Amino acid sequence: MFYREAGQYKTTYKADMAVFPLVQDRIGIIAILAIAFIGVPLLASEFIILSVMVPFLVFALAAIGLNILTGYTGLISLGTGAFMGVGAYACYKLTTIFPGVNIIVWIIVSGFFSAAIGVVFGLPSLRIKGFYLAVATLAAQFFLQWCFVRIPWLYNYNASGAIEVPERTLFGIAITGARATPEVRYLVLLSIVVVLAWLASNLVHGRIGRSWMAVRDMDIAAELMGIRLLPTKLLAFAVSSFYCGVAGACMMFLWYGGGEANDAFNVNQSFNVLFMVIIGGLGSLIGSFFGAFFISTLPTILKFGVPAIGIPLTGAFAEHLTHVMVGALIIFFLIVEPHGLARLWQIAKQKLRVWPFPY
Amino acid sequence: MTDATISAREAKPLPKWAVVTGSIVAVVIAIVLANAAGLMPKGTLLHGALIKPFVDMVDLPDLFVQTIWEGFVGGVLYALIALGFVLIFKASGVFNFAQGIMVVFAGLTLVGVYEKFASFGFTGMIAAYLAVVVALGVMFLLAVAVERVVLRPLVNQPDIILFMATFGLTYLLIGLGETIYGGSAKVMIADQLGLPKGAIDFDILGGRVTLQKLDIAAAVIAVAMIAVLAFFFQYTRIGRALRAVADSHKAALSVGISLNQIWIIVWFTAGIVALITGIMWGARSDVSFGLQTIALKALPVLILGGFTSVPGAIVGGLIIGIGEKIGEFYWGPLFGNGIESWLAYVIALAFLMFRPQGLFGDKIIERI
Amino acid sequence: MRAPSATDIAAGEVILAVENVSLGFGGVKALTDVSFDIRKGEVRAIIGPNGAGKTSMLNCINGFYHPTEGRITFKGKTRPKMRPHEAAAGGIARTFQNVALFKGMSTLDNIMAGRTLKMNRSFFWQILRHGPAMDEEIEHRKFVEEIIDFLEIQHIRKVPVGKLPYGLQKRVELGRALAMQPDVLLLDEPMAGMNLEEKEDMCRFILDVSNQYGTTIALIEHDMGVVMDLSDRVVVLEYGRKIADGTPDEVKRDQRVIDAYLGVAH
Amino acid sequence: MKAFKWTIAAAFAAGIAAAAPVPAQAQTQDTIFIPLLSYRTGPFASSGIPIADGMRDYLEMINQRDGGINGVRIVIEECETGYDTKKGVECYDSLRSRNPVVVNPYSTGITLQLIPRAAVDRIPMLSMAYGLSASADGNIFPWIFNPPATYWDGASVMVSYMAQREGGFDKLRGKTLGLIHLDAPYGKEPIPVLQAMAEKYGFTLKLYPVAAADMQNQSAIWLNIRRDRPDYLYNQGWGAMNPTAVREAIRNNFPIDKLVGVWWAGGDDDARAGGAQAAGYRSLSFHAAGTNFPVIQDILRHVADKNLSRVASRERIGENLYNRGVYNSMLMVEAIRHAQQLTGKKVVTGEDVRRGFETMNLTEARLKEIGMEGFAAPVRLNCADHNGHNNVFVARWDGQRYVRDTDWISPIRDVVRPLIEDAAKKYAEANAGWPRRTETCDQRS
Repeated sequence: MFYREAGQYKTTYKADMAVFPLVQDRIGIIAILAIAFIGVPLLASEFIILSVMVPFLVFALAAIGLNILTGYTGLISLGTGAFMGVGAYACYKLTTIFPGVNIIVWIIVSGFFSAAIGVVFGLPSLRIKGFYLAVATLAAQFFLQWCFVRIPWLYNYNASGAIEVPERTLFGIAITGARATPEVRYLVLLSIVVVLAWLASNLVHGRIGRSWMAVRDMDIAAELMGIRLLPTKLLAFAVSSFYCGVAGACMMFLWYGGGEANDAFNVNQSFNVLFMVIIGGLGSLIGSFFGAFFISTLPTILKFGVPAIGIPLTGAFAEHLTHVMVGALIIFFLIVEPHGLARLWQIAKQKLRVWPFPY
Repeated sequence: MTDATISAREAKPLPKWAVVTGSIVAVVIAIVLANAAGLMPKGTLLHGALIKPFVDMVDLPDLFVQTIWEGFVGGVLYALIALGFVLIFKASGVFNFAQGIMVVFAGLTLVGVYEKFASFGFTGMIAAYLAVVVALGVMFLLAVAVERVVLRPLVNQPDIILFMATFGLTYLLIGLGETIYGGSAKVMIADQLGLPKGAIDFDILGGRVTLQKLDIAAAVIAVAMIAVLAFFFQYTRIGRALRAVADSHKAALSVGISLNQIWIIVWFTAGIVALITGIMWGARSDVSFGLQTIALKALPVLILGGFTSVPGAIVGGLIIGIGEKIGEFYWGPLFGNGIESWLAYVIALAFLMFRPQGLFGDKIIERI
Repeated sequence: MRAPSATDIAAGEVILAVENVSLGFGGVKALTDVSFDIRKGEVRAIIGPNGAGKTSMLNCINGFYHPTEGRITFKGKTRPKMRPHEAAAGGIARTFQNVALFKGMSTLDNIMAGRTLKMNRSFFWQILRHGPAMDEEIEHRKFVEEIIDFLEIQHIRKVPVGKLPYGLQKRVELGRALAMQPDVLLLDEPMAGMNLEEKEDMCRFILDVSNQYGTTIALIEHDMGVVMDLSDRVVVLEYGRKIADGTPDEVKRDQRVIDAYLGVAH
Repeated sequence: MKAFKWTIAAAFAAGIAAAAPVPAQAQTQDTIFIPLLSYRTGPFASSGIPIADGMRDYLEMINQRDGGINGVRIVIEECETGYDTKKGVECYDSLRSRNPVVVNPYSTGITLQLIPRAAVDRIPMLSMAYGLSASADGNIFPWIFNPPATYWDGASVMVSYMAQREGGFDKLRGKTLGLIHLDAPYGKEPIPVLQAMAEKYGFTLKLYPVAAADMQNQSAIWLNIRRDRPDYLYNQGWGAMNPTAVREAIRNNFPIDKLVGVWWAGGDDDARAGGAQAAGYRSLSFHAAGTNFPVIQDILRHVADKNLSRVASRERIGENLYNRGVYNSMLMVEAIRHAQQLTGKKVVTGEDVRRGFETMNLTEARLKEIGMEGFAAPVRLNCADHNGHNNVFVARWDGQRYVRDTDWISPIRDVVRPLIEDAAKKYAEANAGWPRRTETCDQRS
């Protein structure tokens, strides 16, 4: 009834090419941004911000990165965790070597280091495809993780071997370190994610995005279309790793606040991000957000939310049950809609358009 | 065949193996010459990388033999896990992420059931083997459940979706396994199963080579298992059906093969393989949820051997097993040891650059 | 633009020349010593029974295969190891026997993908999707809309092509090739699997392309009626060898062609 | 299709409802909240379960036997971390608003994460003989306590023990000590101390790192050990790495009595995996195993008999790691008692407990009072020293249980303490803006 495109005529190609062509969609996105920027910091508890929203945003960013590679370009990677790690370590080195430069600059710049490493490990993708490529990227995962432990220069020769996040400020307000309040960290992270998501959306809707998808759908035809495979794939690796690297830096600096980084970026993280991308919807940016919510946030909500609404479930059994429920939900959603939560979202919107009539 | 299906992109003037062998020979000669010319004094990195390992192999032949043996045993066990992957991938196109947790689940079931028997005072070998039977039954039920609940509704979906579904299965099995058996590590009932203990020592080559009886048993059982499976899939009706399914689901369906039945059989076979893996690795350390990471080691074996090749899994397993042990033992010290975690992947990656479909994998045909 | 007449073509310049091309895969010879040329503006048909090497020929022309012997000269240049994307950059576009569309993308995006080579705004503008990048996008969108109008596929503009019926997919694929504004358009069985009505539409489009844009077309087709109606000249392959070359009428009368098609025992 | 939509809608609604803020429970007058971050799931559960049981049961026993600490009931709540840093930090954040008086992260990863936050949130953190060694420096880490010994103390004790076995430090020259360790920050912790001591006493140090992914696949590493034939092996391992190391030692004919684990490599399951041949395996420890102590008897009587314990079977009470959990809880309870004494309040806060830790003085007499005579050594902390660098002994696995094998061995303080202070200083420097200690120092009452 309210979600209709009727009467909204697009008179220019520019209007037709907008990412959100419908007025209702634009209102929706503005509302979501308003809630995210104003509502959440004002209303949500510190626990919700730190344990739900911040991880959600970090993983959403990583999932966008992997989605560019896997969803848009069709290259499966299991090195995401390590690429995130490269970002975290790069950011750590940069901010300790040049403490004067604002940390947000370094968080973004560290993405470029990750991108460079990503390109190197993306080179085999010209010859290797599918699951073979996925397993080949595991070489990157394990090798880089080994480097994180074995190259003490990366963690400044700390006795603990961990990344230690120093306090850094923006306009005099601490945004990293223990004294940075959850709200501030959240807002910084949210800004980064919104900007990067917007840029990613621009990329995938333009020529570059079409080249990626062309390579994904039919690489031979793409080549005959004048799309050069290796540069296109490597660009996807670079952009993807850039996003993952920034996500990794954000994870260490805005969420964890330091710690055993080599462990945080292990192979399970790689699998998790891949699963976020798949369950969220391959080749859908909004799906990356859904996937991050499902894989990263849902277990937290189940674990702390179920006891909070009065069901006395605690300790190990709750953890087991959470595992079973998440596992069952994954299978359930795949059966309901193998194309991911993003497709469900589309279907829901489609239904809403014709509501209250069935067709 | 129409002209459209002719596949290879272009003909090669010189066979690749000749180029590879030639360059290896050239490099070896260059190294030997350089060493003779005194270009690589002891203690330098080059000496450590290019000369010392080979000197060590010759100087301490017993350790070299021992290394190869350890690599062989490890390789056979990797091959066994890889076999579980290959069977499922061949028959249903599923890259089974859950194989690792199936190993843990099968092992825990075995020990858990035996402990239950023991609490009624029923112990010994009969109880142990009865527990094996029960564990097999559980794996069979699991296979049926997977087929009914996961595979059947997801038939004809892209590979990556099925892969994702096995991740859901992993979560489920972790939760289920910990609920039923608890999170504690359990000691594998190796004695009760009659697995041998102790070692056989050979004093040869100016040193001692120790072969653990357990390892020998593991190798024998794994080889027997592989032989039985190979026979089963080569010569029985079900085996033929499986190969037909592997070639084409549609074609197999059209000649009256029941996909559902085949899937149950391969998942059950993978369950058997998982149980044996669980027993063997469990006897080497213990049965705990940490064991699932072992399954990751089967992945380089898979890409080396090819996802669809049973011989590939075996040869790949041996190459990875022996390669990583030799690499770790002789070249590990250069890097401060502990390179095993990624060496297998790098070996596999190097092979892949020459054969993108793995050593024995089906040739990737680019059609247009 | 005026359609070039048959006499024009006979005298026209050669845009693409195939000289003594052979192609082998291991022991199998797909093409043996084939020579023919394509002249600017003509519709050139390549026909032959199944397995005659027609698609292999097209694959050689646009660089997907490299001939083991012989050479292909395009616009006066001979490149022995031309890559497909180089062929595309040189102005060769094609469609495929089994539709090779980008199935996950919409009709619009598929055809827009054909414009990739013509778009050259940098990564920087692309990521902002404003200013020059947007102008470029709009400019090419206009061009693509013309093709969409031309092919009468306005209604499926935003439908993912994987969901379209076969006939429409073939049309979209033609649109994608046209979007490249090629000098030479290779069509691999553009009418395979179509019903009569769809075939008639497709014939109309091919003729219009030839007439309106003056594009040179090389065409593989099994439907003899179509071939004879559309093409200016025909080359006939059998078992990887050329057995005839000439105008449709000449070819139709050639005894070897008749034998090949009727399967006379040798 | 409609049904699907509703399912989704319902799921989201449930999600949002569940995400509603956890209501901060009203702090009733007479309780103290002690959260236990434990891990009964995940790949390290086999070590985590006995520890969690021991920690819980001691606190439960205090509640049951004494009605709490000086009459103040302890509210115990476990939060499952799965030994996963992300989950652990989540636990901390969910519990923080409920005013816990002390936090046990029970994972070095989680500890490292929480160290900077302890001072800000004003919650003292007890990382008992794990975590960051440098946090033993109370001047820099006023809120972190890691008694009774650091990994660096442990490593120095290992060297002392080696000297004891060999008949003096001078006999160490020319000997080889191997360190088999988890290839992670935790495992690498002893390396600087061992290196310093190797130089000082003239023995050779060989490193054998085991990657986390290869914890149960150590045969290549053990080939190296066979080749190098170190005289002693020190095992800084965790989880499944330990039983595998014990088995591999047996398989490779390495003398099992020369394989010594750090205290975290002292689980009963770790040694049991090796069967009868594992008898003689050694592990450092700072408390006794077994049930032969009044405190454990009290737990059996007041907790196990009333079916309040979560242990899988009664026999597991008294296992080495179970008793470690008991010891851990005892430290917390004693710190709270000290805080009560110091402030005169019954219901103390985190800030009070921090002071309680700093004035902690567990004498032999006090240990006897709480039923721990012979169970553990006295612990004395002060404002500068948050660790105590207490004595440690070597326990031997006799095939059934761990028994004490040596006298208390004191860490080599003059090697360890400067390293600690140096590391602490570096930590503060690296973390620009690290708060200077403003907390006042209490005199021991």
